[in-house]
Amino acid sequence: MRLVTYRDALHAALSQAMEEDPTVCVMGIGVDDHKAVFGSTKDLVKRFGPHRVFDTPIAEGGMTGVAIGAALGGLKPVHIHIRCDFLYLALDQLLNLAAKWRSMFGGQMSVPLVVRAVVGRSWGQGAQHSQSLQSFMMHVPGIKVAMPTTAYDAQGLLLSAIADPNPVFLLEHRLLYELTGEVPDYCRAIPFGKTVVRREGDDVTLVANSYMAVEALRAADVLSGYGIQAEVVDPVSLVPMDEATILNSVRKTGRLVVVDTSWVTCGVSAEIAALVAEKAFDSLKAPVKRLGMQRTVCPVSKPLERAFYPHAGTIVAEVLDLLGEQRLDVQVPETATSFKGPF
Amino acid sequence: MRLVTYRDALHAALSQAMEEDPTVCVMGIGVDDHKAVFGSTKDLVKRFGPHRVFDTPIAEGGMTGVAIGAALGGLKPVHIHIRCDFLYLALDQLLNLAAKWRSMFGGQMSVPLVVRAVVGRSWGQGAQHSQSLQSFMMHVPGIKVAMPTTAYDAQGLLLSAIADPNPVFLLEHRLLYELTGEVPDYCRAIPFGKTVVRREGDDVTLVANSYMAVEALRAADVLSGYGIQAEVVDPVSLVPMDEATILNSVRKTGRLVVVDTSWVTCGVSAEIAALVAEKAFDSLKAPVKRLGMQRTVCPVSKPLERAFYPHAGTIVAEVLDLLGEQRLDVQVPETATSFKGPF
Amino acid sequence: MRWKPTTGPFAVDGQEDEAQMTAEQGYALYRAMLRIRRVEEAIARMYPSDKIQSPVHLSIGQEGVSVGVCLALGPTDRVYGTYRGHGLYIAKGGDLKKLFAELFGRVTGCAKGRGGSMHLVAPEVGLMGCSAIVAGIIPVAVGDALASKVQGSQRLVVVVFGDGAVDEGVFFESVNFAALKQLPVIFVCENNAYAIHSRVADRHRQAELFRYGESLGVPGERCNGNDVFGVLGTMERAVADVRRGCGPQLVEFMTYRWQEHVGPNTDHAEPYRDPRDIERARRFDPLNCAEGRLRERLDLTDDRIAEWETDVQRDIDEAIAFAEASPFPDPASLFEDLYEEAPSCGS
Amino acid sequence: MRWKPTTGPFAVDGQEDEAQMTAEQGYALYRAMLRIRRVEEAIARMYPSDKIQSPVHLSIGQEGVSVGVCLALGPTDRVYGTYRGHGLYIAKGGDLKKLFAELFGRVTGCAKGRGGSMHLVAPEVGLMGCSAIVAGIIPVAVGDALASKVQGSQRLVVVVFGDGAVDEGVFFESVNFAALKQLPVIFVCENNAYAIHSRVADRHRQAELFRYGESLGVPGERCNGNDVFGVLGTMERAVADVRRGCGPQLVEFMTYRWQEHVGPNTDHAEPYRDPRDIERARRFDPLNCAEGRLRERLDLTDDRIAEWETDVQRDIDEAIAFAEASPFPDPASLFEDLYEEAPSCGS
Ligand SMILES: Cc1ncc(C[n+]2csc(CCOP(=O)(O)OP(=O)(O)O)c2C)c(N)n1
Ligand SMILES: Cc1ncc(C[n+]2csc(CCOP(=O)(O)OP(=O)(O)O)c2C)c(N)n1
Ligand SMILES: [Mg+2]
Ligand SMILES: [Mg+2]
Repeated sequence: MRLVTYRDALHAALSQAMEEDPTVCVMGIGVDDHKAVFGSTKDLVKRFGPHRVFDTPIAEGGMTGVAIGAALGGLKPVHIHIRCDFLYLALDQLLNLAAKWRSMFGGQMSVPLVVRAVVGRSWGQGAQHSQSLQSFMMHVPGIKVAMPTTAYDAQGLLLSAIADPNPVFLLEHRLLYELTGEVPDYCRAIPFGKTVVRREGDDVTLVANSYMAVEALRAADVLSGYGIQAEVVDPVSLVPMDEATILNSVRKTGRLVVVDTSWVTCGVSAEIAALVAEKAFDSLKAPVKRLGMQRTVCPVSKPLERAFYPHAGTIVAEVLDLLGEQRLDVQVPETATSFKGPF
Repeated sequence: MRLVTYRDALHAALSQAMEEDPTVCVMGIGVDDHKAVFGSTKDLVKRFGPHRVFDTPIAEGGMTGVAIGAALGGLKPVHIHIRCDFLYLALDQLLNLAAKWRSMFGGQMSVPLVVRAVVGRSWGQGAQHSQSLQSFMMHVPGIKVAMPTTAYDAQGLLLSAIADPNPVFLLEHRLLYELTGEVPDYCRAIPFGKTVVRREGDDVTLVANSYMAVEALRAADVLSGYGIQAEVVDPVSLVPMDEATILNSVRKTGRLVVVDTSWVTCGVSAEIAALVAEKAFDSLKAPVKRLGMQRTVCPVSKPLERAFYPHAGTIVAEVLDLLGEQRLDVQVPETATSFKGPF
Repeated sequence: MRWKPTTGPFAVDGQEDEAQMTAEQGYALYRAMLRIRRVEEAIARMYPSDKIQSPVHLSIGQEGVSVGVCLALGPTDRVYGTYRGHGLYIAKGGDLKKLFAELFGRVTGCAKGRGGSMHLVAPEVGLMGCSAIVAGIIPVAVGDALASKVQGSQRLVVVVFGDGAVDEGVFFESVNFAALKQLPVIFVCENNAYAIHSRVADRHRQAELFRYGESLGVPGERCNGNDVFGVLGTMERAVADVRRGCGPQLVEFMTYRWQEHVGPNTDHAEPYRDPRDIERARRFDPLNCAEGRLRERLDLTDDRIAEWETDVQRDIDEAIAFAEASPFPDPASLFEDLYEEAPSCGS
Repeated sequence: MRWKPTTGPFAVDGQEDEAQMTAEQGYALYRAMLRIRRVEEAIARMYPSDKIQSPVHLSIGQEGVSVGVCLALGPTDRVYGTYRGHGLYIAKGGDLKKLFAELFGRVTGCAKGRGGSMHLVAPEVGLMGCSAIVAGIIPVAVGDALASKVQGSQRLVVVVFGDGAVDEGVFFESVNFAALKQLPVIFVCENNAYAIHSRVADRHRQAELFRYGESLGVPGERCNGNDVFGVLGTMERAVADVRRGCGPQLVEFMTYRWQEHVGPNTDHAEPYRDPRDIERARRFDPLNCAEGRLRERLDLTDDRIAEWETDVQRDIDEAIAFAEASPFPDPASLFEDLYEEAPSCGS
């Protein structure tokens, strides 16, 4: 095992896939420049040439269509977007074509396409550079969806996505790029459809994905100081989803708080809350709770931005509230992060 | 009161709004042709002229932007789409601009835009002419969303939408256009944010919207034959949502089945199930249940299409299952409808 | 017999290069058009029976385009089309049995009954798919051409779309990318005068659609789409250019939609139509024009035509019988084919 | 003093029409550019202090475009822009205090601290909004122009966007609709050589962006964006044409981005830059060029410049002081301003 950053894990997976399979190509705005999508595509164009690693015009709709066609034509495109927000422009292609192609044409063809996009939380990214569209990709059947949290996930799921004959959407988080984690020396694909228990506990289940899993783990640390043992469950793979692991946890703890990177309404947190209310109802000892971005437009100004996003502090507060504990003294320090802008 | 079709109710609301307010204009593909969007814009171009009622090029993204700009410039555009599926192309404009404009710019300007779209269920509309995007509009804050079910709703909410200074999305259903209902002689706006109890009952709450409310009422009829009284609750206005009426019903019945026109995952049915599990948990006597389109691509072939959509029969089955009643003999006839294609 | 491409609307000028086309080839063009016409007529006739429970967009009057385009292509070349896809499907060589089975929603259909009329497909003959979102499939075709170029393949891609598709931004994005990468793709705009009920002039100030790629570096040409020989000639030249590596091309074929936009009927009296256009279209029916030409230049006889009619009718009858005898998909198969099974991986 | 518009890149040719511009007007152009330059420099200097906690896209080197464009407009004319909006905001007359307050995230900012650097707005002077989705705002500007035409207003709309925006399909959709309806809108493409690190030639085979409206019926023109007098002249003519009802126009101004795409620094050594371009840009710094011209033709003295510098510096200092003294928004206000209250209706 090696200790690497999330960014390097993505990079290693891409490099390895490109070495092993000459049909893999990487496309998207800036994939071949010196910034290399936060470093995740660094030097790939030097190693594999501009036919396999290329910049695109700024045309998310058209270029997604091109990626779909390239996939039908025999390539395995990995199409990268430095902000998830730009994908609204690609939804017609992704959801009317990529997601439907195989079924609509009776199962004769598949679209082996990988779309990577990055969520841009904080540093004043504001209204249009901070969104997180996993629920859209989940709502419409036909695309596999994952949000890798650790370097291990990032590497394994990117490899798995590339090997998959179906369209796959991987949603990464900017605040995870600097974090390190262990990965195997030789990158190995990890299968879709696994929910990961990040920490065990008996008192409450925190289902939290992507960067929210990091905050949930911090919250769990704080809570354990108060004698509350939170189990942190990360549905890394959202489609297909490993429901059993989530349900088993709730069956054990009887309590659920879901924390997602996006808004709550019709989001992942609604889905998981509904799932539990459907399938683990009898184990529930308390109402389910949902946390996500607040129901408004993402503001730039720091105090508003801080109030807008969920974090360890709001998770702790929610859990305490759920357990009926009145602890107004709880102080959860803000996440120490070396992260700064400008982008 | 008068008895009119849904189509005529829409038409009356549009005519009246255009007469009363010279800034109201109607735009969209085919609004001025002889088919007139299933008749709902009939003769408006003759009465109000081509400056106020105009066809557009087939460019949902750009034309939505034009509608937003026209709204900023002092008009009140009603932009119509004969199929909701085409709106994937407009989501960037609707969700990155219209929804955010007011808040992102500190509340100085509003975007008084109305978007009407139609869901195209059945008669082999297939993968790309059958979708229902309410959950997308709900997920992202900033747009009001309603799905009028009756002629009364259609007329009142369309008037209300036009009078609203904010962007409003009205999602209509093709199978409702022929249905008749009572409307006031002089059209009156009805406020957003009301959930309607369509039928009272004590045993189970069916939350069902749009055409699904019609099927839920049919299901309730059948169920009452077995001594089961279902309360049918229609969240006509999805944003803002009148949660109290839904919660009160569940507090009374203790049981919930949600039926939505779209897919279940991260959809309206997830949202309402989650809401109830959060806020009426203590009243729940049984797991919540969700029904919607099946988790696959909408097929054309009749037997598959029939299995794909929820209808009175599946609702009845779900309720019986929830109540633990084994009644394999229940036969729910298919909805008799004069509706036929080709479109 | 190979006529030069013609440019005037409905004008025909094809004295040259006759030697290059054998009688067989000339007949093949005619027979493919005849096949499309008779199939479409059969569909229109049977539609009221509700055997076809999905929208149909017929291509009567537009046969020259599909046939001229497809017969200029080789077997490994690929085509992408729209919901108005019956003509393209037949011209590219799609199986008639599978077509009717698809229309009837049977499991033996070309898309197992899942796609219906709007989503025809026949990858075995290079028809990769038809989509019902206007213009959406254009960049997909470009992507396939990108793959062809990256792979060093000879495969060429044609995407056929209507005059409405050039309204959509993705058309320009596609043309620009194809130009940038000099991809082996031909953009075929089938201008049938209307997008639903909207004329080109209702949607564009500048109605020469073939020029829409010019400023992006893609040359364009406008031709009479009702002259199948002219369509073939134009396409053969374009195909040769593209294969030589000259980069993408845009061709606009002028034709006319006879039937209503969707459905089995005509709607000639509706206000969106210009009676003169209908008159002109009648005069330049692609099937009649080709027949006249073939009678004039080759030894096309009534007997031969009658024989072909019989053949087509027999094929149609067989296809309908096949479709009717085929089972509907089992509702239990609803969830099949959403995903292809992924290779298993470690852990 | 009114020079004729120039077309050669970086060439200046402006002998004519001098009488039409007073010294005051010439000075006003220079002073507006100076103001932008000094504000941007101040922002770059203070950025490491983290007082500005949002991305900044500076317009140093591009001042000629914003200033020449905005000074050709009347007070009721409207402008829409991008995330690279500081220059446009200042040129259109936006308040400097509100600008810095916005950058510092204060409630006194032009968007109450909610928009930040990327979403400047000043409706009181006609800057309707700036958006961070490339090209997305172009059709919005067209819609505003539609409203103007429907209302019979004299209001004209200008939308300013980068060379990257013409990649997006919505640009073409917008141009087409503006042409169709002959709307009073001017499309201003500010070509600063790069979209992030991608040159125009990396994204287009045909790099004359001003021609992208041609086949849709919108005439285009390319001008030196570093000659503020030329920009003004070009815009005055375009504005006059549009007001006369000649329909929309597209103007491409050639300029150069000095700073990195986003952030306070320069990145001149990065491989995406051509050193010759930097060299050329240095020679044709819009501020220096204008200064030279004004010294040559009008009685611009060192003293006067020094006075203007002092004025600008004072305004900046005051604006920063104002911003620093202003409160942050109350977190309790998070949900404000999402919707405007609707008129109450019956039931
Ligand atoms: C994106 C999108 N918008 C609107 C529609 C509705 N629609 C279906 S066909 C059509 C007209 C297309 O006209 P054209 O491209 O000329 O093709 P034709 O039907 O004439 O063959 C429209 C607007 C659609 N299918 N897709
Ligand atoms: C739709 C969309 N895609 C991608 C981006 C990322 N992005 C931000 S700025 C930019 C380059 C735009 O270049 P240009 O239009 O030339 O403007 P400039 O920055 O040079 O002023 C890109 C691609 C975006 N903001 N929006
Ligand atoms: Mg057409
Ligand atoms: Mg640029």
